[in-house]
Order: sequence, then C-alpha cells, then structure tokens
Amino acid sequence: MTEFTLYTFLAASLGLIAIGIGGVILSRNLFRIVLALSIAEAGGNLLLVLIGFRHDAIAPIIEPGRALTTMVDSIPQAMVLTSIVIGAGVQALALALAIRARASYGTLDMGIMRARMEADINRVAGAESAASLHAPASSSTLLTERKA
Amino acid sequence: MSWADLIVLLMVVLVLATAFATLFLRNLLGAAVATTLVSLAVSVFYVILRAPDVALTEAAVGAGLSGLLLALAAKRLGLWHIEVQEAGLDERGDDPC
Amino acid sequence: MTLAQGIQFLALFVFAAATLLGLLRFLLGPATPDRLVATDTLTVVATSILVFMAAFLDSALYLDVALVYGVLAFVGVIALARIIETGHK
Amino acid sequence: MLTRYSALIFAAGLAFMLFVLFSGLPLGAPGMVVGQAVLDRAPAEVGAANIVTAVVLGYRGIDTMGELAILFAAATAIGLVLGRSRGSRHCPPAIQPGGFILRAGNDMLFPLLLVVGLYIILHGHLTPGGGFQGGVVLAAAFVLPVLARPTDMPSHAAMAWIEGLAGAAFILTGMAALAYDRAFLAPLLGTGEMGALVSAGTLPILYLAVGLKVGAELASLLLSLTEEGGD
Repeated sequence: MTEFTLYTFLAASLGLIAIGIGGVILSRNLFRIVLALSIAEAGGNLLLVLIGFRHDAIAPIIEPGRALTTMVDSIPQAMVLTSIVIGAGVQALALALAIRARASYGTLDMGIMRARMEADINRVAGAESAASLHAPASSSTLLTERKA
Repeated sequence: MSWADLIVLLMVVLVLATAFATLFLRNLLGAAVATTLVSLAVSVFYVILRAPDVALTEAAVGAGLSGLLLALAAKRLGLWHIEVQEAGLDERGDDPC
Repeated sequence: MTLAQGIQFLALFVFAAATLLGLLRFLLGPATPDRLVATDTLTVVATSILVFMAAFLDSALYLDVALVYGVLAFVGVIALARIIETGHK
Repeated sequence: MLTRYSALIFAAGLAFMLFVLFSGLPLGAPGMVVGQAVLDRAPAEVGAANIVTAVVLGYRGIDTMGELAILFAAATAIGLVLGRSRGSRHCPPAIQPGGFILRAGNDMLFPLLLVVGLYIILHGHLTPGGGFQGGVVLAAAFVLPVLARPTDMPSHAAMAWIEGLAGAAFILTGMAALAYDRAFLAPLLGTGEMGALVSAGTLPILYLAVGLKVGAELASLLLSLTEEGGD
C-alpha cells in the first residue's frame, strides 16, 4: 500500500465528515439530518482506524500455524467497534424522536416545525398570561417578527 | 500501484458519490438507500486497512440493522406516501434545503 | 504475465465496470425501485470484492466479513423493498 | 440563502482545517505506545486469538458494560417515546402479509441467519466478530419473519426475559472474578490452548451473554418501531 493510498483514505474520511456536518447544517428535513449524522460518524470512525494502520502489518488476529509478524494497532479498532454500535443506538433514538415529532407537529420540515412549536408555546403562554402576572411580555412580538 | 490501490480509488468514488447523493436526492427513501451504500464502501475500506472486526461490525450495523431501522422508520413517517402523492401535502419533506 | 496475474487483472476490470455501472444506475435511476435494484447489485459486487480481498491478503478471516455482509445486506434491501411495496396505505 | 452559503463555507473550511491537522500525522507508522504493549502481552495473558476481543472484553470489559448500558437506555427510551397504546396487546399489523416469494425465502433464511449469528458470537475470540455483530444478525433473524408475516409477532415478554438474564449473566461472570481476588470482569479459568474453541477463559461466556442481550434488545427495539403505537 503506497503513501498515496493512505492520503486517499484521509481525503475520503475527511470528505465524509465534511459532507455529514454540512448536511446536518443545510438540511431542513429531520430524516435527512439523521442520515447526514450517520455519514459524519462513519467518516470519524474511518479516520480512527486509519490512524491505527501500519505498513506491512497483518490483522490483529493470531492464526494458528502462522508465524507471528507485526500487527496493526488494535486499540483504535476496539474503540471504533464500540463507537459503531453506539452510533446505531443513537440513530435509532433519533429516528424515534423524529417519528414522535412528526406525530406531534404533522411535519418533518424544521422551519415549519419551529413555527408551529412557537405558536404552541405562545398559545400556552397566552392562556397562562390571563391568570398569571408573570407572563413573558416579548413572546408575541417574537412570533410576529418571524411571520413577517 | 497495485490493484488494491485501484479498488481503493473505486470505493472512494463510490463513497463520495453516495454521500453527496444522500444530501441531494429529493426522495428521502432514496437517500436512506444511499447511506447503506456509504457503509458498504466504508466496510471495504476497513478490510483494506486490515480491520476485519470493524469491517464485520460496519457490515452488520450499516447494511442490516440500519437498513431495517430506516425502512421501518420510513414506513411510520409515511415517506413513500409522500413521494407517491408528489407533494401537494402539508409536508414539504422532499425539499433538500 | 502469469495466469494468476491475468485472472487478477480480469477480476479487477470486472469489479470496476460493475461498480461504475451500478453507481451510474443508482445516480440516474429515476425512481426509488431503480435505486434499490442498483443497491442490490452493488452489494453483490461488494461481497465478491471482499472475497477476492481475502484471497489477496491470504487470510481466511476476511471471509467472515463477506458472509455476514452477503446475508445482512439482503435483509436490509428486503426491508426497504417491503416498505416500497406496501408503504402507502 | 445567506445561511446556506455560510454553512457551505463552514463545511469546506472545516474539511480544510481537518486536512491540515491530520496530514501531519505519521500515517502508516503509528506510535503504538499502548498498542504494542497489548499486542505483546495479550496472547499470553488473555489467550484469545483475536486481539480486538482481548481488548474489548479482557482489558476494557467495564467499557463494554457501559456500552450495554447505553444500548439498554436507548432501547428503553425508544419504547418510552413511541409508547405502545395501553390495553391493546394485539395491535393491528402495520404491514400487509408478504407475497409467496418473501414468505418462502424467509423460511429458508431464518435458520441460516440463526446459525450465522451463533457462529459469529461463539467464535468471537477466534475469528472476527463477537457478541455485538452476532447480536445484530440474531435481531435481523427475528425481525425478518415479522416483515413476511406481520400477524405473528414474537413475544415481548420472552425477549425481555432473555435480555435480563443475559445482562445478569454478564455481571455475575464479572463478579465471580471478585471471589478470586481479581479485578471486576477479569478473565478467569485460565487461557487454554490458543486457537481452540474452548479457550480464553470466560471470554466466550461473556460474549455469549453480550450477544443474547444485544440481539434481544435490538429485536424488541425494531419491533416497537413496527407497531403502530401512540400516534
């Protein structure tokens, strides 16, 4: 494996991280945000394994009847193994929250969801303001500014 | 340049193309399919980097578990329904930005 | 060029052509079912790449990866196809 | 629009910064301060042919327990968020029954998946794989029939029992080491012969517990996603 190939790996993993983070920022759809998050995570894992790679080394598994030679670093591999499984758990939880959010607000679009959420908060706050003296004064102007 | 390097280049093209496809495909189910392709290429990367354990985990989680998870979630979110109706609904779910 | 080298070269050519054609269909595919079929093709190609890699690295350990990948990628594709089949109520 | 462009510039700048940072790394020749020590000592100390398994269970066993706890928390949170409606034990199936090809293929694939999953779990200390990967395969084996025949769901109670017993077995195996004045989760029972199926002391038992727990957890997680619950 040449030096050039290792830099190709580096470019791939950094590209995955950049695409993933860019997707998390750019997308307005919750489902797509979850997908972009998993891509960024794959890039980070690839980077960690790449750091543990060693020239002219074999996989860190001893095969009976084969002479012991150098092996690649096994610590990053063990960490990445943990990270991938946790990432799947995070993805499942994020999808469940997205399902819940869509059930509550009827949309997956972040912009529409934020507007409905603020309307909800305002309705509750407005209902309370009749009974309470400590109603937030600025909440209604915030909504009108957003809508304008 | 050995042929392993050529496979690396091939997989880099695959991984970057599918990662961009995840962001820019209008249809969200297609984007979900694209992420399973990303984990496919990453799994081949791990084998080239002499990490069969990690490659096995990525293959199992990325291809199997993530595919099942995304499919079931897409069913509950009604994503295919949105594509069939071609917008016109309240959800603007297909807009990438 | 020995016979083994020739076979390696041929296999590399086939892998490259299959991957690029599958990727093309995935990117161009107008509808989601087209993309799903392209994905299925690509998983089969990737499984054979993994098996070939095991031969190249001279270790049977990598065959386990190909086994699990071949079995589970099928499950994932089946699940996604199932949703497309009956997803719209 | 301004947000879009600034986000693009941010992502590109981040990629450039990371590239500058990481291009200084000694790629292909890592320092391996801890890694070399582990590679030197693990075969004699733990006896697992797979060094990654030796690290995951032998040297970082308590981290693996934390990982199981995180997965358990995620599965519990998903059950809580999606909340099955009370009283209706037999929810209407979310998906119509599958066609003949899917049902026949499922019948043939189920035993294969089961065997592959158990093989991956039990050979975790010899070949790549282990409890987590095998657990994922087992979960897929038990969720695929639900796609084919949505009417017969596996029972949640059985899965909860398997999960609880496997978790208890993991912790009890770890606590057994305390009785021998060893650290929590330290491998017991000697190392055995390198490369044999019964070797590496308690690592196969621990991985079996991990595999069953992860499999039951992920299967119940996926099943709670299939059910049309609170919404």
